[in-house]
Amino acid sequence: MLAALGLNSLEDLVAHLPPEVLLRRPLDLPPGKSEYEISGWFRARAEENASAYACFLGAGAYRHYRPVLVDVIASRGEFLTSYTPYQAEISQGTLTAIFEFQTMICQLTGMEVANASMYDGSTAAAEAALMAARITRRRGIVAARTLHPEYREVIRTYARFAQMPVTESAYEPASGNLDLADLEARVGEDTAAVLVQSPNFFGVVEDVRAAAEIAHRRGALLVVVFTEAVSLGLLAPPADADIVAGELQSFAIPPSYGGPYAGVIATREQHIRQIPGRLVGETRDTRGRRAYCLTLATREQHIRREKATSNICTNQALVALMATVFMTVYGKEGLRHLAEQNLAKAHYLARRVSRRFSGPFFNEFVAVCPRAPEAINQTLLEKGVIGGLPLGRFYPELDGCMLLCATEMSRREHMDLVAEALAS
Amino acid sequence: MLAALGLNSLEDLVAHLPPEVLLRRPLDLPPGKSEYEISGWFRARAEENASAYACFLGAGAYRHYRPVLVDVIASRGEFLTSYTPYQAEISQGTLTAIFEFQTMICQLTGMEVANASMYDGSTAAAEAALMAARITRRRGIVAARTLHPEYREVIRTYARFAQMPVTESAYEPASGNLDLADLEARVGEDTAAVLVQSPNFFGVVEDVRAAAEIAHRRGALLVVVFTEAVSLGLLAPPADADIVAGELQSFAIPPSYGGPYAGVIATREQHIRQIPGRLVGETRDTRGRRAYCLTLATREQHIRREKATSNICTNQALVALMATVFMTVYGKEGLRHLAEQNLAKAHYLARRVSRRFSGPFFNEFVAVCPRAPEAINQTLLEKGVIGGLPLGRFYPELDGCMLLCATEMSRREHMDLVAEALAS
Amino acid sequence: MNGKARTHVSQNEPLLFEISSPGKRAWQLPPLDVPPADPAEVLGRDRVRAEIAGFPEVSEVEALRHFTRLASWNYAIDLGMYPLGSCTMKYNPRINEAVANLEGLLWAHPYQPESLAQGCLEIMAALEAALAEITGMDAVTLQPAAGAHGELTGLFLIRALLESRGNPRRKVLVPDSAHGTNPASVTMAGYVAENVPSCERGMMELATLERMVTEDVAALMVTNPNTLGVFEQEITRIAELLHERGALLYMDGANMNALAGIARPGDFGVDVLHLNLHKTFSTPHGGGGPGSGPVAVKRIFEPFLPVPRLVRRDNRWALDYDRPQSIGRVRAFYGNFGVMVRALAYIMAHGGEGLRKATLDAVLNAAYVRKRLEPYYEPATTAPTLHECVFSDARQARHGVRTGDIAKRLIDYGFHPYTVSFPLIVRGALMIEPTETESKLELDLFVEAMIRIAREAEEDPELVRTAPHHTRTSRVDEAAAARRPVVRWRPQPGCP
Amino acid sequence: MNGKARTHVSQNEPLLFEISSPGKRAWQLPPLDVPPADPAEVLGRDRVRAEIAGFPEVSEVEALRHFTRLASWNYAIDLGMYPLGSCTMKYNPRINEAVANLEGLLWAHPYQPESLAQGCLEIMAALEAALAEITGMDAVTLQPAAGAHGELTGLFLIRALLESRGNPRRKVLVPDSAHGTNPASVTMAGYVAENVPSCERGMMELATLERMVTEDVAALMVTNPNTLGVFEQEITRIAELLHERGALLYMDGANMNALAGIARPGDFGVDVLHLNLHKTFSTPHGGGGPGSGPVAVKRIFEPFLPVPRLVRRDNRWALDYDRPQSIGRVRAFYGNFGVMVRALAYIMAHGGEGLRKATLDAVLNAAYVRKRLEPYYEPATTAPTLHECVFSDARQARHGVRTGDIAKRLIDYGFHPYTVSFPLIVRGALMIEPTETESKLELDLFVEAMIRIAREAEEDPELVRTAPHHTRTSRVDEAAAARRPVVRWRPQPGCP
Ligand SMILES: Cc1ncc(COP(=O)(O)O)c(C=O)c1O
Ligand SMILES: Cc1ncc(COP(=O)(O)O)c(C=O)c1O
Repeated sequence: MLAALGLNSLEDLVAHLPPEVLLRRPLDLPPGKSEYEISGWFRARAEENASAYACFLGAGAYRHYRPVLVDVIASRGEFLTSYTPYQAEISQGTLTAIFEFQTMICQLTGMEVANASMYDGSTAAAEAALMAARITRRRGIVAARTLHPEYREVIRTYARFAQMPVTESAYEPASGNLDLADLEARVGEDTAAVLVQSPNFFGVVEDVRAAAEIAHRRGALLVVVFTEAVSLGLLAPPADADIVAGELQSFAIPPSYGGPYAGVIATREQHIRQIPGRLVGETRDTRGRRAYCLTLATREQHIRREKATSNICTNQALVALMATVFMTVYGKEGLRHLAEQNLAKAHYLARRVSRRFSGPFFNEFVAVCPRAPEAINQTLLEKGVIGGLPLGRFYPELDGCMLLCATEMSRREHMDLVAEALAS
Repeated sequence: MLAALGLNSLEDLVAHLPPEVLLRRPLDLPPGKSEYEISGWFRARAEENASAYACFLGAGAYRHYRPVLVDVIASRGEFLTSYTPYQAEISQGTLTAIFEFQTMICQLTGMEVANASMYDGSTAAAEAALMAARITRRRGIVAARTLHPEYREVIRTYARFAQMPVTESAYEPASGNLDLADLEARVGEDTAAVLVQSPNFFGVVEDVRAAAEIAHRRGALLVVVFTEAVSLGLLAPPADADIVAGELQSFAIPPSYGGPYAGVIATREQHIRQIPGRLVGETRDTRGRRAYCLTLATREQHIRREKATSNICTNQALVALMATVFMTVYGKEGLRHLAEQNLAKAHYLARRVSRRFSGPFFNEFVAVCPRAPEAINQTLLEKGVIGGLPLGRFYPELDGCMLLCATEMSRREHMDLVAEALAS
Repeated sequence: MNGKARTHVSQNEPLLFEISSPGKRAWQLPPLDVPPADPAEVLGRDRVRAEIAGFPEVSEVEALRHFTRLASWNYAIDLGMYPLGSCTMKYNPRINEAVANLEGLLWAHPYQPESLAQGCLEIMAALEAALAEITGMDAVTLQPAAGAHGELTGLFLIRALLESRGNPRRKVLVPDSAHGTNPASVTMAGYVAENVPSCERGMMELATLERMVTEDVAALMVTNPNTLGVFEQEITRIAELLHERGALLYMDGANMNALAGIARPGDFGVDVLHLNLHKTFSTPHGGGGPGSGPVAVKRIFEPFLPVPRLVRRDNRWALDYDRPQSIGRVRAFYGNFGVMVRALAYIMAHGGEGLRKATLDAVLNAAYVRKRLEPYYEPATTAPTLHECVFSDARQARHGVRTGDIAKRLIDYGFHPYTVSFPLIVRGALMIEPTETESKLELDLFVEAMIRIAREAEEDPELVRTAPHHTRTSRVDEAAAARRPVVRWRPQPGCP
Repeated sequence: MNGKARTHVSQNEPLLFEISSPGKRAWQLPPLDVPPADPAEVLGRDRVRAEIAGFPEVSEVEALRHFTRLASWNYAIDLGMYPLGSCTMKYNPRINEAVANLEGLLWAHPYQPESLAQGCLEIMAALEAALAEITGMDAVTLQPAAGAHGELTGLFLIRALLESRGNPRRKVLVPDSAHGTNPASVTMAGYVAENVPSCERGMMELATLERMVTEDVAALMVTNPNTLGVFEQEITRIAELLHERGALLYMDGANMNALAGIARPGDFGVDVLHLNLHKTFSTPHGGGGPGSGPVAVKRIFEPFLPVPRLVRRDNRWALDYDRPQSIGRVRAFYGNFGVMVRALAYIMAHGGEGLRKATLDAVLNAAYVRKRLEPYYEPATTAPTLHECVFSDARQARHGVRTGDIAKRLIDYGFHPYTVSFPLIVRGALMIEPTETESKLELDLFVEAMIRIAREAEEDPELVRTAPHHTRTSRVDEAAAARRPVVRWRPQPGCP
């Protein structure tokens, strides 16, 4: 090939670069390694991590059983190694799966349209706030303090640069629910969005309707956030929301030290042109057969550039596919049974410990610790159990508390160990 | 569907069976389990096995690195979940891969035709002996004592029922090679086949040409058996053999507690109609395009029934595909380098211990133990190393010896541990 | 075309050898941590080979693409119904693959100490027990690698038992409807196969056997339900007859998918039977294997079973090699362990109830297909059938369309064909086994395709005779392949 | 047709909702080992939902087949060349997948104790270090989830730094050839995007910038090599100019595949850049993601990087949240960890030498394609290009054939199209990026297909305008989709 180009060496190909930019030494990296060595190195790293521990951490990343079909399908080269489905005629597989994903998200959330995915729940929440601002042409954001603390941090970052003021509304100290009176007081004429999470960070199920009424009374939109998607199998959908922004990690997406996950934004039909991210729509081919394609691209950066609804381009397609397969495997009945098992496990554990909040909860709750949460966790670690998340870091007022999560994977004997550690 | 059949219940479907054959109770098996439970149960079993041990066992099952492409390809549903490629028009994938397999086996062994696979090396060896009997119209089998002891047992079983007498020829006590004089003495006018393994069970490379001369002088065929396919990357191919029967486990087929592996039989063109098992051949489709199909079916049981060359039907296609991918990944250069690494590792280890035999060896050799081999292995186990195979079980005269194998996966520090244990 | 399939662009791909070129590579090796050994020096120059002429050299992406493209030319259970009669092409659950690929199982060496192989042995023990319960037999060997290998092992056992009684006898009776492996195995076991004719409805008749079971007869090899899908109604009396005359009843268990949970061969007089884990127990066929063909026997055969036997000693599993009457080994090591893992996972997923339900669903699906196709195709029997249904091409043959043509045309309709021309007792047989894992939706598409083809056979027989029309490879010339067999690639003169 | 592709039978498949029927199931759950909780009781009746109307109910085999059939409708890198310009569709090594799926990594919870997450942290640290070395920058954050997210983070950092200096300024300059995410990110970061025109050969000119870089300008966002594949020859002087005037140089590193091992942005004056691990570092695109968009910066930006920062304390890795000047988080947790694992595996496999070689091969492949296609297609620039080559459809447009038509026709020839109509500065752009992992064989097939299409455009333009002809779905009506958007399935009136 060099010959065909009339060149003598590969170096000639970059000879036209300004001499001062050329790197005159080899990169300072270890020499290339074989598969065997690479696999050995990563195995060693994997072994440095916790493994074979029972784990009661939730807080935005949940341990649910991953049906084997998920990886069987998501590892197929045709899904794994294809690009964004710009060329519909050879991407109908991906497009059809996304269309099904969008539909199932609507069915689950009670919304009318859902996009093809966002980076994760936190950025979905932040983009939902920006979207609300575009729709309402207002700037204020009121975020519940019971919204995941890291989500609130992301919202704050996005809002700071978008010059949107953020306030946080309090929770009822007894129930762990949103303090509706406080919320009411914070929503004003410039409030674009009220962001509420349900089940909230404490696991407590919120009164979405009441929050919606408060928001709507002042012309603001209600954004309902979820981090534990399995709860949608059992809980009434947030149908009173204007926008739903969620994290689908619970749907067979591995915890993977925090990512890749898949966020999603769903909303009402009327807001479709303000939704960020990709959308797949139904259409026909030239022979009149049903087909799918990316649609409403005029919202997006590659057409609208600086006026786009968002800068998002690459999203989390393959991870959303995992969620799609998960929803397919569990289906209507299975998802409910799964949610009920989560409910049962968490309530079994909760009955054995001292709960901090009285509000109804799904599979997470806050426990009051008789000793420092860190000390309790240390005791548990020695028994092969990773305990709950000490809350002092995020809520100074909950310094002696931990957030515990039980899922269908939590075994009774481990829950009994946790209960024991929390009793002493 | 029951309605369409005019039935009331599923039971009606079997109501015509003689009443005395019907099982009137549920099967006494544990109730059906979920994926999660099944995976838990097998994980527990897997953990009861050795894991994370270094291992110096060979003896017909070798630990070689398995390139990741092997499972990526062999787990594709189109290969995994298809049947024998009877219907060529929708099986060209499998057929083409088998054609390539047959070709590569020929290239490796120096033979002219190879079949699509046998159950394993041991049954390939036994069937090769039967094949030789058909070709020569003789009955006697002479098997080298240095042929894998379990292979010899299989040959004995097959031969017993085929009424074929088996004798075993000795090895030279010093070199571990075939005792050619003894072989010469055993080959007679009714000898159909001489079976020799190279590298033999002691790891020693045999003089195939000399064995061939002895066999041929009396009108018998020479069957060369191999258990360590990686040796073919470096050793002169057994081109003087009439039939080569081998085990391909070394080619990225997991040890998997003894199976599934893949045997193969290769031979000269002239014997093609006596070869057992499936063969893929090249042909054309009606539009003149190259295509592949199963061929020479008239050798096989489904056409020839009691007169078939063998009863084999299902073979080891998917496992042979793994070997095909392995051969593709390593290719001409890689297989040689791999074999050279095996050679280097085994010779490194051998130089540090007392070898029982002086013959040239590839990646296995017999070590003389200063203490009982079992005791040495116990010491090694405590250091996380599975030592060699004590040979007393198969060769009483080698009671104080063990068979050690080193491959590219053997690490120097573990070999040093073995050397140390064998020194004390 | 139709509702089940369309055509789509499909990648071509030359043979590996044709895309090969020197220096391309898909491999890497770690650096040696020991000094290299000079092959010529340590082995002797003449023991070292020259380069492997013609062996491929491709890059990693080329290797992956090569096989991915090849894969896309295949049909598979994962793509749709695969109604090959006698093959029980059911869905292969992926949990089976997942557990079979656990490292502790995958990397277990057959000679690792028993104390460090208890997990493997426990799996084998659990499977032996489950198969004994399902079949109603007393003992099971897992060593045979496939169905035919099981047959051979079973016949070895029969011969060994009879030899121990003083006379191995000479013949084994095999019904004319039997699978080709049966007579072939008979020969390999040193017996002479004798054909038992079936009655018109496809069953064996006691009267015939009364005549045929002489002192020379070692055993009858029956497939039950037989290859027409018909349960041998006289099976218990046949077993009695054999036993009275000192002969044994061997059952080819390939069709256990019609019986599991419903009837147990051990209960109706069978002495020895083999199972196909790759049929009844859902392990994948892999384009032709691996399988596993366990043999289940009555107690009298136990001493003869292949070594080693799995035994419980001191509260753990051990392998017993000390079995003086054993027929010896039929295979190195312990059988296709990885396949056993999958089969056990399948049994665990189903439990007793689930197995029975699967059997009934398999029978239901076959009955439904039979019922819907009877108006269009000639049924091979009037007897009730179980897990499969067989037709003949008699009606279509009138238009010059044979079973093989109908099969090829099914491909255009997006299906894998049924089994063609088997069993031999049916002229132009179409042998259809849907299995329990097909949905009514898929069955209906299949039935509709079959009906349309029946119509095409009348209206446009040439269309059917020249099928398939929608595949990347049109009808393949099998006769030409056999005439001048080319079974390996060779460089073309003038090409690299 | 031609050498690269034929047509083959391809399974149809309805939507999940259309094959759904009550009672079918692909799920199982273990029995509860605790008492059940009554939802209505513990949650309150009105917090419990009714059934999820329309949600699918299918069997396990239906689920698997559904997605397997769908998969077979896709093109992918695993099937062939995917020359999407700007997307760097290179081979995705499978060792990366294997290590990313190790259980100890896959199941690591983001909040598990740091002492039990040292493996994850070590991986992140190793990747940060490698990326800093490759880019010549001082510090790296791995938090951004994709390229555009990286841009946003980078612009946040610039704004935070400038704010800390007292004036965030107002504008960010963006060349007219830039990717759409650049101006979109500028807006989201609270800046105004201003267009920088390219010169005729596709580069930025110092003179233009001299004029445009005012006191209002916070930064210039450059893509280098730019989207024409051309290296910005004046980049060091541009950087100096910006720095002199108190502005910063942001580089979109999407095209690092042209530079890795050859030139380092940090060495030619870049202050902030993002990388796309899913381009340069071979992590799979997955049909649109996940990606990972690390941001590498010069030392002055370190205090502003997102929290947490990875730090070494007491000889182990820890996460530092105490960074008062930090812009805060741009994402929950630490980023797309699984993607990082893959990218690090890629870097380890290549080493420094290997990365440089890959870059040169990528440039070679693009140069080869450019050279061979120049006689048939109008090159977009006379300047030398690096890892991609851009043409315009000017010659074909004369026959009424546009870049989008040529793209569709490529599908018939067995290829994925190039990037269509980008960059915007080229009318009717064909943007081709072969990457280093394509073999000459595949490149030649591509070139030949392009040449044949050029001929077809002259001789039979209608053929090209109505392509593709060999796909299961013919040309799709995108306008209709946008006109009346149907973005979810709904039950058809009268259907189940
Ligand atoms: C009835 C019957 N018997 C025996 C066999 C042989 O089994 P295998 O192919 O596993 O050797 C088959 C397989 O096709 C069969 O259908
Ligand atoms: C030049 C350029 N910049 C930015 C991006 C955006 O990257 P991502 O899709 O990862 O957000 C792309 C991706 O297509 C690109 O090509």
